[in-house]
Amino acid sequence: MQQTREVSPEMIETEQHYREMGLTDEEYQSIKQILGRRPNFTETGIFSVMWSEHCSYKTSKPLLKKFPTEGPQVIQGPGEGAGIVDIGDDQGIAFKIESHNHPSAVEPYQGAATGVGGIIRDIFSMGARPIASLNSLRFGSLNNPRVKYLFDEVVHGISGYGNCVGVPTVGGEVQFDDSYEGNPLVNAMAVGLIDKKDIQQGIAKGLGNTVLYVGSKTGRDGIHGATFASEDLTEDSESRRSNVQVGDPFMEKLLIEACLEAIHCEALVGMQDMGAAGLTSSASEMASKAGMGMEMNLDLIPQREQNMSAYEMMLSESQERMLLVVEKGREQEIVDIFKKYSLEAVNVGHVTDDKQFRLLHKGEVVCDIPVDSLAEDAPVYYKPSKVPAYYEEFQQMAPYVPVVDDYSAMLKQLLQQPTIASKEYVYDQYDSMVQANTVVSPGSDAAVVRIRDYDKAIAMTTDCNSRYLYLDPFVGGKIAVSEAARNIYASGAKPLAITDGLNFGNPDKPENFWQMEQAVDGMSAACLALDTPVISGNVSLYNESNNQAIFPTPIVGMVGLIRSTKYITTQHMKQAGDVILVIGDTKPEFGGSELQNVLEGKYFGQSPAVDLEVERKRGDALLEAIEQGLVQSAHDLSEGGFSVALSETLFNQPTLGAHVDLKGDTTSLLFSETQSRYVISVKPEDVDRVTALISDAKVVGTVTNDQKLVVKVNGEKVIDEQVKTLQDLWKGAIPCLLKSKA
Amino acid sequence: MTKVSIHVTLKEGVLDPQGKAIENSLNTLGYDGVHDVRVGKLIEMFIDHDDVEAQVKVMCDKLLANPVIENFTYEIEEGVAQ
Amino acid sequence: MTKVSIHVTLKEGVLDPQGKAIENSLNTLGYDGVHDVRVGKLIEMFIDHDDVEAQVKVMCDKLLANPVIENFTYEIEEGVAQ
Amino acid sequence: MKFAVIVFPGSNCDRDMYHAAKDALGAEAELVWYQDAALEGYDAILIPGGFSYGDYLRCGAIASTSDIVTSLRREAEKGTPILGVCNGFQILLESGLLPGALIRNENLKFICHFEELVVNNNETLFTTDYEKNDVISIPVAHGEGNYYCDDETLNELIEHNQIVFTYKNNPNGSVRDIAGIVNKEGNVLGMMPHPERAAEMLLGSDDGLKMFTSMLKNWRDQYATNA
Ligand SMILES: Nc1ncnc2c1ncn2[C@@H]1O[C@H](COP(=O)(O)OP(=O)(O)O)[C@@H](O)[C@H]1O
Ligand SMILES: [Mg+2]
Repeated sequence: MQQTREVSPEMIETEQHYREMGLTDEEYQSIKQILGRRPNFTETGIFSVMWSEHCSYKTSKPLLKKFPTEGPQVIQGPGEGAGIVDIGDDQGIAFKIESHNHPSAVEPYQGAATGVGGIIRDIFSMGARPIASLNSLRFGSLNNPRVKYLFDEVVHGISGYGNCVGVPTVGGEVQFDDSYEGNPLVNAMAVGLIDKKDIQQGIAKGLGNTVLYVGSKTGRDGIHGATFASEDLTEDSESRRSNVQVGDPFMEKLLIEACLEAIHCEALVGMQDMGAAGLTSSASEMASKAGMGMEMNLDLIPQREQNMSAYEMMLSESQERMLLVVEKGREQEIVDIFKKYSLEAVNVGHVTDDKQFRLLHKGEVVCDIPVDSLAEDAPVYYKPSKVPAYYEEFQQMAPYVPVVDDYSAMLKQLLQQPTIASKEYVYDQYDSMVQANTVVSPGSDAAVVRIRDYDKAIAMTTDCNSRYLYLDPFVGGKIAVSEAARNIYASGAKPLAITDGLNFGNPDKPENFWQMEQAVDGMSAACLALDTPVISGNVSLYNESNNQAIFPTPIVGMVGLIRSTKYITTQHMKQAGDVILVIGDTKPEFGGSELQNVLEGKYFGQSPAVDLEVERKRGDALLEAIEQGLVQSAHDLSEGGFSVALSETLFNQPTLGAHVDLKGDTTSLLFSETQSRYVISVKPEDVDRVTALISDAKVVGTVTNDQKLVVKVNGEKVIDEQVKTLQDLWKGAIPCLLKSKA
Repeated sequence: MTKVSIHVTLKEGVLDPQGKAIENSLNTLGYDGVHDVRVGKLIEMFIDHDDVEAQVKVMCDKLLANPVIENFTYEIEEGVAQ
Repeated sequence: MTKVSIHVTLKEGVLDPQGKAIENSLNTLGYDGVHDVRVGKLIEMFIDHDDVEAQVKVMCDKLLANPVIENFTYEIEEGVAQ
Repeated sequence: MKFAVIVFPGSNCDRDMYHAAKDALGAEAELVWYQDAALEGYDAILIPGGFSYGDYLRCGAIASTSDIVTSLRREAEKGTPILGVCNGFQILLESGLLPGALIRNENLKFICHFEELVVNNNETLFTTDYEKNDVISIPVAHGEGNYYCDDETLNELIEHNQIVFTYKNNPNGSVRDIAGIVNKEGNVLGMMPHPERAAEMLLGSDDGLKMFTSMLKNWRDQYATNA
C-alpha cells in the first residue's frame, strides 16, 4: 500500500522540502511568522496549494484589478463561484470559464471531462441551473499523430461528460497553431439560469453551524505532490497506481438535482464546490469570506482508499464533491434531500469564531492556521515586465503585402484550413439540444438558448484570435472582446458581460508578463467601450512546451440578451432575391491573418487595427436594425475575411447562391481581416431603411437560387464556384486530416 | 493462428464510476455480499505472426491500453485453430 | 471473501463496431496479422457468500449480461483474501 | 388526459418530455420519481431520454431492474400507451418489453443532429396523425442507438408491422434502418429520435408533436367508446 511519507517540521525547513511543494524561501519564512512556529507537513501542503497561482492568483491579481467589473447589469461580480448578470424578470444568468489545460495534456479524455464537470459545479453551487456549456480548444497541427489523439480524446471527453449530465454543449471554438503542440488548451464555459432570490454564496456563517460533505468519496486523485512525498516506489507499484482524476458525470447529475433542491431549504447557509485544492480551498474560503473559522474532523471524511493521511485528504482533487454549511440542528432536512438521490451528506465539522482553520485527525490537531492567511491574505507579486524583442521588430516592419494569383484556389485552400473548416465533426458529438431550449445550435455565430416561459433568449460565444495577440497583445486583447461582441450582436443580442480565461506562458519571464499586462489592458479598454464588464474568469499560466510559451490566449466568453425571440438572427442567407450588404470598409490588413499563415507558414508584422468606438456604434446600429425586423441574416467577418464569411452564409442552405460585385484591391476585398465588419442580408424593400440606420453598410450583391458563389471585382469575375464544391471542402477538411496517416 | 485474450484493467487508485454503479445496483438487488467491483475490457483476437507475444506487448503499449490509467495482462492460447 | 472474474462477450453474429475499429487501427499501424478482434467486458468483484457460484450465475442472468446479445463465463478464485 | 413521465437517476430529458406533453400539447403531465413506484391512474406513460445510472454497464440495464419497471409491465399488459425515447427505448429493451437490443453506433461516436424519419406504420396509438410514408425531421442524440436483433425477430417485426419509424439516411448502423418499433399489442413504442425536441417551430421543427396529438386523439376516442 503506497502512502505518503511525512517529513518532520524540522526537516521541511532544514532540507527545504517546501520548495518541492512549490513554496519559495520567502514564502516559507512568512508562513513561519504567521504561525509563530514551523508548519508541519500537512500545513505546508495546505499553504502550498492555497498560495499557488491557481488558488491565490498571486501574480495575476494586480492585473485582474484593472478589469472593469461593474455596471447596472451586474448582480454578482468576480469573487464567487461564478458571476451573474441581470436579464430582467428577476432572473439572472450565471457564467464562468475555466481551464483544464495541464490535466488534458496528460490524460485528454479525463482532463477535458473533469474540466466540464468542474465548471458546471461552479454554476450550480451558485444556485443556478446549468443551461448551456461551451468550450474553447487550442491544439498544435493536426498532422501530428499525438495532436490527433489529443484532439479526438478531448472532444470525446467533453461529449462523454456534458451529454451525460444533460447540459447542452451549444458552442465554442477550435483553433490550431504550432505554439499549442505540446500544450493544448481546454477551456470550458458553463452558463446557468437563476431566479435572483435563489442566489447562494459560498460562505460559512453562523457560529456552531454544521459543515456537511456531499458527493464522491475522497481518493488520492490529483495529488502529484512533491517527489519525496511518496515512499520509495518499486517500479512495479508505480506502474500499478495512478493519481489521474476521473470524472463521474452520473454523480454530478445527482448532485445538480440534489443541490438545486437543497437551495430551497432554509436550513442551507452556504455551499461551495470542491475545485482545485479540493477540501482545503472550499473550506478555508468559505470560512474566510464569512469572517469565521472552521474545524473539521478528518476521520469523518468519506474516503475511497485506505490509510489516507491528512495531507492526502486535504490536497485530493477527487471530483464531484461539495461542501455545505447548514444551520445547526437542521442537518436532517438537508440530509433527507440528498438521500432521495442516494447521496450521503456527512457531518464533518462546524463553524467557529476564532478565524482559525483547524483540522483533527486520529485524535490530533494536524492543522491550525489563521484562515485569512490562506485566502484573502495570500501573497501578491508584482512581476517585472519587458517588451519582447520580436514585438519591436514586428512593429518596425513594413505592412505585409500578400500576393495571390488564383483567388478561387485560395478561397478553397482557406476553407480547408482546420481553424476555418467546419467544426461539425466536433459539435455533432455534443448533445446541443437537451433541455429543449436550444434555438441556434453550433454552426452560426453565437449560440442561442431561449428562456422558457418568457419571450426572450440569451446568446453566448467564446472567442480569441491569439495570432493577433501574439503580434500585439494590446490590440489583440481589444479584438478578442470585440469579436465576441460582434458574434453576440450578429445573433440579435445586446452584449451584457464577459468571463475571461487567461491562458499564458510562464509569468516569471518578463516578456510573458508584458504580454499579460498588455492583453489585460486591451481587454479592459474594450470591455469599457462595449459596456461588457468582466464578471468572472480564470487564469492558467505556465503554458509552455520546449520552453516556448503558447501564443497569449485570453479567451473571452460573452453572454448577451435577446429581448424577444423574434429578434433571433443567424448567419445563414434566407431567401433568393435578398440584398447582400457589407458593414464597414476593408483595408489591406494581413498581419496574423489566415492568408499569411497559408502563404508564409508563420505570423509576423502588425495585427489589424480596431477602433472601439466604431465597433460599438456598428454593433448597436446592427442590433437596432435587427430589432426593427429589417435583417434576414447577419454574420461577422473573421479569419479568412469576406470571401470565407460569405461562403459560410451559404453553407447548409442547399438551394441558395450569391452574386456580389466589388470595387478595389481584390486580395484585400476577399481575404483581409480588417475588424468590425459584418455581412448581412435584407429584403430588397428594406435596403434604404437599413442603410439609413447603419451608416457604413453598403450593398454588394444579391442572394440567388443558382447555388453558386460568384464574385466580381472591378467588373472581372474572380470567383465562380458551386457552393456545394466549397461546402464539401470545408466540411471534409477536419475528418480528412484525422484520417490521413502522418 | 493464435488466439489471444487481453485484459485491460484500471490502475489502482483510479476511480471506477462504472464499477461503483454496478456494485450499488447489485447491492440494491439484494446481493449485499458483493464489493469492490471493477470493470475492465476483455479484448480477444487472432494473430498470425511468428512472435505473437512480442507483438501483443507492443500493441497493448501503443494502442490497446492507456498507460496513464490502465494496466494490461494477456493470455496466449497456443496452437489454436479457429 | 472470494474473488470472481466475469467475462462478458458479444454473441457470435452480433456486430462489434468497437472490435472492428480496433482491428482496423491495428492493421493500419502495421499489425496486419491481427483479425477477428472482439471487445467484451471484464467485471471483477469480491463476494462474501456461501454459494458464490450460484450467486454469480443469477447476477449475470439478471443484470451483468444481456442474453439478447451477450454470453458470459466466470472464474472463481477459491479462498482469496485481500 | 394525464401523462406520467418517469424520472430515473440520470434521466435528463424528463423535463423536455414533460413540457412537450404539458405546454406543446396542453395535456396534464406529472414527473414520477422512480421510487414512487405507483403508475396507476395515468393515461399514458413516457420514459424519457438521458443517461439513467450514467449508462454504466449497458444503457438502460440498471434502470430496468428497478421496482417501477414491475409496475410498468403491469401497465403494458393493461394496454396503457407507453412511449420510451432514447434511453427510454433502451430501458424498454433491457426490461424485455420490446424485442432486440441497442449497441454502439457504427462510428463509435455520439451523434446529435436532425434526421429524417419515414413513418412506416401510421396505425399505432402514437402515429395516427401522420400519413403513411411521411418524412419527418426529428433530432437524434445518442451514442448507442444501433438497433440489433436476430433474423427471426426481424422477420416477426416485419410480419406484424412493428417497425414504426425508419431512418432515411441511417446514421448509426441499425438493422433495416430501424429508428423505432412497437410491441405486437401496439401499446408500447420505443424509438431513438426525440419527438419531444421537435414540438415547436422555434426549436426548428414541430414534426414530433403529432406523436403527442395522436396519443391524445386515440385516448379521446377510446374514452368516447368506453363511455
Ligand atoms: N469546440 C466547439 N464546440 C461547440 N461548437 C463549436 C466548437 N468549435 C466551433 N463550434 C461552433 O462552430 C461554429 C463556427 O465556429 P467559429 O468558426 O469559431 O465561429 P466564429 O468565427 O463566428 O467565432 C460556431 O457556431 C461555434 O459555436
Ligand atoms: Mg462569427
